[in-house]
Amino acid sequence: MAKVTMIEAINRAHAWEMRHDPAVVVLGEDVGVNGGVFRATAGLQEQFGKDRVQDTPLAEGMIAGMAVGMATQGLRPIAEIQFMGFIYPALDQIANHMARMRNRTRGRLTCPVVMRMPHGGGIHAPEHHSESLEALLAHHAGLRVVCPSSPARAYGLLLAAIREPDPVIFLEPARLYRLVKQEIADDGQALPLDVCYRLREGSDVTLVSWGAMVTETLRAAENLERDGVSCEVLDLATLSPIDHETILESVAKTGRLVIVHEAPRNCGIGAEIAATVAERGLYDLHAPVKRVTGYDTIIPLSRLEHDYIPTTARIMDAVRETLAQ
Amino acid sequence: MAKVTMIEAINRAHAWEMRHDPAVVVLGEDVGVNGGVFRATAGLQEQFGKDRVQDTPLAEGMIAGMAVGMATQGLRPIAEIQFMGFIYPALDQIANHMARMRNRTRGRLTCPVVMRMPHGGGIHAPEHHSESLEALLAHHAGLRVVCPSSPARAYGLLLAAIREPDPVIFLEPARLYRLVKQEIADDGQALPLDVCYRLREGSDVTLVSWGAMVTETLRAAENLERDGVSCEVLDLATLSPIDHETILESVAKTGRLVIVHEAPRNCGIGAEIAATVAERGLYDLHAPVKRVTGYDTIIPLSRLEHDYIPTTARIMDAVRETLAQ
Amino acid sequence: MYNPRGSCPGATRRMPARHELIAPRGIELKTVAEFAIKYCQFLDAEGNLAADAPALASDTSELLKMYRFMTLARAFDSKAVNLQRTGQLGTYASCLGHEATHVGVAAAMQPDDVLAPVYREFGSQIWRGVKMSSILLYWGGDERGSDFEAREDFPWCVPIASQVPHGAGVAMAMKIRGEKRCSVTYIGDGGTSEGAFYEGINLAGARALPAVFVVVNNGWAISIPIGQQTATKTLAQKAIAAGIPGVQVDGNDVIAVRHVVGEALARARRGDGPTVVEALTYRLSDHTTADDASRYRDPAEVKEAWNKEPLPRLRAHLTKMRVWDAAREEALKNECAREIEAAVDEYLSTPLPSTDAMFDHLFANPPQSLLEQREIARRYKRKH
Amino acid sequence: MYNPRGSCPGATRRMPARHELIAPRGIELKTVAEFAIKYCQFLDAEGNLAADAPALASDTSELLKMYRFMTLARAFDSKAVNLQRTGQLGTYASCLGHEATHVGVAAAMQPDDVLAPVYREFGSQIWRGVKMSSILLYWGGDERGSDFEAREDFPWCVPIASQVPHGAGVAMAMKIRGEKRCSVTYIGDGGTSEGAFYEGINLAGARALPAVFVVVNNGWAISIPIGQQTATKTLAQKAIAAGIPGVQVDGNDVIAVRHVVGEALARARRGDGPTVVEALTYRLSDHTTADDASRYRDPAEVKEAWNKEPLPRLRAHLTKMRVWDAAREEALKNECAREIEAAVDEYLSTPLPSTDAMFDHLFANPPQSLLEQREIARRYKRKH
Ligand SMILES: Cc1ncc(C[n+]2csc(CCOP(=O)(O)OP(=O)(O)O)c2C)c(N)n1
Ligand SMILES: Cc1ncc(C[n+]2csc(CCOP(=O)(O)OP(=O)(O)O)c2C)c(N)n1
Ligand SMILES: [Mg+2]
Ligand SMILES: [Mg+2]
Repeated sequence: MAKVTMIEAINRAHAWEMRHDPAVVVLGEDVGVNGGVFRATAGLQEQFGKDRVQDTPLAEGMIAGMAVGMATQGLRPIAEIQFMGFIYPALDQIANHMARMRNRTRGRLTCPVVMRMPHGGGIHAPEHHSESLEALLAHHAGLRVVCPSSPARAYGLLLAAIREPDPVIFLEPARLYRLVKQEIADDGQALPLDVCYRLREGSDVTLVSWGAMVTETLRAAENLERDGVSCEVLDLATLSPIDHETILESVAKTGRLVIVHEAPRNCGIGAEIAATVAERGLYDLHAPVKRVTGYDTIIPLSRLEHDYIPTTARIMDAVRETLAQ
Repeated sequence: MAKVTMIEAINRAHAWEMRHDPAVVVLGEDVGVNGGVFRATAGLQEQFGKDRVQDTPLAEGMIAGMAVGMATQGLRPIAEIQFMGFIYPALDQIANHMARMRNRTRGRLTCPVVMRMPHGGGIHAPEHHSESLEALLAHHAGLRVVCPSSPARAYGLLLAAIREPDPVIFLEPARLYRLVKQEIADDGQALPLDVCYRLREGSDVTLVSWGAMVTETLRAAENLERDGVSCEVLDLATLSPIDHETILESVAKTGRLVIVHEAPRNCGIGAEIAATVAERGLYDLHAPVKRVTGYDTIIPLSRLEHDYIPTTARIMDAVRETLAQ
Repeated sequence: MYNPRGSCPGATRRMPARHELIAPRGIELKTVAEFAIKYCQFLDAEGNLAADAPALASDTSELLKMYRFMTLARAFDSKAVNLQRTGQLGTYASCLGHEATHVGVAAAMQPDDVLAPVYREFGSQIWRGVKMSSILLYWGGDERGSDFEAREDFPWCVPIASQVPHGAGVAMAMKIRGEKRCSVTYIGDGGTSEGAFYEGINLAGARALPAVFVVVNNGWAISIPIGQQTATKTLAQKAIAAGIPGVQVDGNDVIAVRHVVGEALARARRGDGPTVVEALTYRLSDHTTADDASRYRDPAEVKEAWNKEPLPRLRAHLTKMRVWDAAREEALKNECAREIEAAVDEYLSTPLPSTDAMFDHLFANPPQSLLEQREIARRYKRKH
Repeated sequence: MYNPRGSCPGATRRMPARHELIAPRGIELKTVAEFAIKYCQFLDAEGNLAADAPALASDTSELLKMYRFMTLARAFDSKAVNLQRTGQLGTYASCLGHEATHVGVAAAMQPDDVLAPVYREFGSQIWRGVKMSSILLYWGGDERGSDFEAREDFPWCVPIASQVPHGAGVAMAMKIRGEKRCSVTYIGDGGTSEGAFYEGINLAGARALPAVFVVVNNGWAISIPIGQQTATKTLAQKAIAAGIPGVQVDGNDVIAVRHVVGEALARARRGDGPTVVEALTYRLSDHTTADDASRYRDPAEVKEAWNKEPLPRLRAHLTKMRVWDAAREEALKNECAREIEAAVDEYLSTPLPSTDAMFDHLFANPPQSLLEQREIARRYKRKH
């Protein structure tokens, strides 16, 4: 047992699986000698060689397309996109091939690929280094979208993602990479995909969040507890397909729902959660659903980015408003 | 006054604006000599010359990026993507530049570009020719997404889109291109963006739809009227930003909401509409919201595509279910 | 040499005179790299064989096999167009005129190589074991057509150029495993304008992958003639941007195609890296059955192209070699017709897929919500 | 000739020997196209001037101006890195070592040409009137920095290679309007692997656009040496895939850069189309202040590169021409320091933008919902 940061947990999940499954290969820009710009793949090239840990030329579409080609040949590529804002050139390959190859060929060719990338802002990075684009991927049938919020979940969910026979987009909240340390056993134990994780039980209101925003959401829940408000906190974890059942169950209990995400509000994943509750849990609701999200504008450069990302105060106010109804 | 199909209306809107604004230029694959694979730009190159109506090399990313370059120089490019399924290579330019240039430069450089493309299925076309990807674009701040459902709205909304000082994604429902004819004056009169169009007044339930699905939605409303059900039908028209006010007003009146779209359900634009009602119109709802949408899978090739696209019967059942609550 | 660019004045007008530096007056610049693009043809349009043709040119059994598949592809194509015209097939992309390229490429490959086609390389696919009924099923709008017999080959690829990184990725897998296999990837002349083409060949070059990229230059990308697609004199020279060899071949000469692709494959198998082969041919048909090329293409150009089409020249050569005559031609035609008839029967008698089919192949582990949607789809299934 | 690839064994190992056809044994193939890449250098690393150097080499007033901007860029860069290290600037991409390329390119341009930079071409931007305080503002995390003084130039472009189609589009607008202006677009060696680069130069070639593309080959794309990026011997030869001229220039020789880019611009202005210029230089710094190049780069290579850096050779030349000496150097350094100090003051005293700023520039006609969100943002504004 060792206490590790999320970035170390990710690194160990890679190493564990590469030791046990020779089909796993790692590709991306600067993932080899440099070990990734965040050091997620540090040391892997030394351990597993240049064939299995490959620096690629600078072209995300090519990286994703190459991963498709390799996967159809039975390999299990883990491809890194350096920052989520640079996923756009890869979307054609992800949406039109990775997500579709099994369906297109009726199962003849498949794409067990993991596309990993840092997600979200708050790290004072330059433009295009702070994007939260999960909704774009979630809208595509044939993909799973996963986003851990702790080192242990990063470890367990990444292992599950690598072992999944279909493509998984694995979003790593950049501002959590080194925020906290947590014990992980590094025993190759995967965590289940397609389910929410209940981080806190509560009875007054359900808070659903994922990725880095789980930190602020939990903090809001703790603060509110002091005021006598009991919050149930769910980490969505798999952003697509969504585990609506757990959310609906929780809302049936609490009667109130606040969704927290960093991505822009319009057509974000929060909309899908709220819509499903409006369809299937309407009679359980004691108050209107609330979304606390990034604004429908471009996430600003560092001087203003903290005014963009939802704060604990905004979350707490939303909870109070929903309780006041 | 002439009766024209939607494709002719689109053609005339181009021609009218090109006659009156020398800054308007048309680009795309096969838009010149061939006049577009659906004939949307037929005759324009003859009228306006090869500089203003340009066939481009085959590269959507380049087309969008070139449009950005031209727009920053004061031109008003209208760029065609041959089918919406081929927009992926252009998303980097659309999301990272077109949608952002004004904001990035604090208004110094702007992108008054229209990206036109056929949208949706039902025309027995090959793979990737039937996509409904509006939600991907709607999620991007800085873009408008517009989708007409009749020749007259195609004419008026396209003119508005061309005149808008910011980028507009203009989605043309391919199966409506030649479905009906309608009188248009061809007088250069634009229709307002950012508002819903009420196609039918009603009191029992609000139906919101857009594009080709408006046909089935209206048909459902007509059929239901015979059963004594009064449906209000809203054509969303501008898919982003959404005119939530009109929808909320209508729901306040009817107490019931059914959203109909062809795109997959998960994280579709229907989710945003339902979510907003769950936030701001919850107390008006007499019954759960319903979404009648494409399924969360790949739209099938032609032998099954009609089992994918929502039918009038599915819409009618959804309305009846919502009324039964 | 047949140059489809001939008819397109734009091309020559726009090509910079000598691809050389804007020479600084009176200054001698050092040359740091030089390149040449070569052209290969053995069998000219009239069926005359070049004196230095390779042994293959007299391997009659192989030539007869290739002629057989070219004839079959031609007949299949004509039948498919017919099925479309009579409402029994969806939009279809004809391979008319491409038979030598398609068959020559496939004949040069090993069965366990992997082919990544575009959408009209039926001659290659039939050679490699794809049933004609599978091809019809796909173009008839049924995904089961892509669950075809060449198990590791890629399905048809509609998003132009996106198959190129696949070919590179497949070759990377082969290289990592130390196999002696290769990937062969097709792309059209229009497709060479997409960045994915270039990204894929650049990767292949940078990692010396066992891959061959066949650019089928048929002169047109729907309505865009090659001269408007690019200012290059050849498409083979695109290889220079990837640091790999590029060579032009007469795509209507099956001997040349097979020879050049064979050499490229041998080179790849030796570990010497990828090659771009540009096959010069002509799209004798409309782009697809949904297209009307008369809107944008000079009929004189098409007529001229018919004079150079691939079948007669090979027939002439075989006749000269005394292994072909009218009777054998007649017999082959009948044999092809029978095979095609059987394939069409199989296609037309394939029952519609169930609505479940659109849900059952999306995931190995489908989420519950998808199974629920499958139920809804069953309920609303249209009557056919 | 300085070749950053020298230190990268991968490059040579992987390059196919002669870029020629997998020669069919005993067969002579016709050559259909030939290309050569030339290299230009006038001022070598020791400051020796080539005998055939252009007139510019003795235009001391122009040389002094260029030297001044190169010195200013160098001093500005060092100050910016310092500001970052002391927490007063965000992540910053140093231009150390690129001064001759950046200044030479800008000096060759007309003021009303349009520049599309990547992110580290500060020497070009300062020459073209962008205030150093604007540059600092941007790298300090404030969008107002991109509302800079060169009104039609593009802002910094972070998504690699996506600026290349912009450069082509700008040139297309100029061409349509019959103007005598040109666009100049930068791209890095790593950037040449992205499809957008190739798509942009291919368009420019196909339409003979008045555009120049400057590939700054500084040997590295973060940790990836050029020899792993591509198998090509030069990056200039990527132009051959677009059918346009490509030329290599010593990017540390400002006379050569200015001359070659000047010739390319003259060619473009004459209507003869675009050019790719590869400038060979070296990234003497880390990739950005967030990077640690010692993890992946041999210090010996960096040391070697310092021997070829751009400033001393021009200083040596100016000294030989008797227009430069230690006193003038001292005076220039002081002058630069004062200018930079003023810029830093202006930057540091720029008040934070209001939260409204993130809403007020998104649309000319903002929707109501956005204005509502602006209200929320005002309410939750953090205290700074
Ligand atoms: C990314 C993409 N853009 C546009 C299209 C529409 N389209 C289909 S075929 C075609 C032309 C292809 O020309 P070429 O590559 O020369 O192949 P050919 O049809 O001549 O075999 C176009 C533009 C597409 N399928 N994919
Ligand atoms: C599309 C995209 N992918 C990845 C990145 C991350 N990234 C930033 S700079 C860089 C390397 C660029 O190298 P090069 O083009 O040689 O330019 P240089 O930094 O050497 O000037 C990378 C990979 C990016 N900015 N954009
Ligand atoms: Mg073609
Ligand atoms: Mg570089």
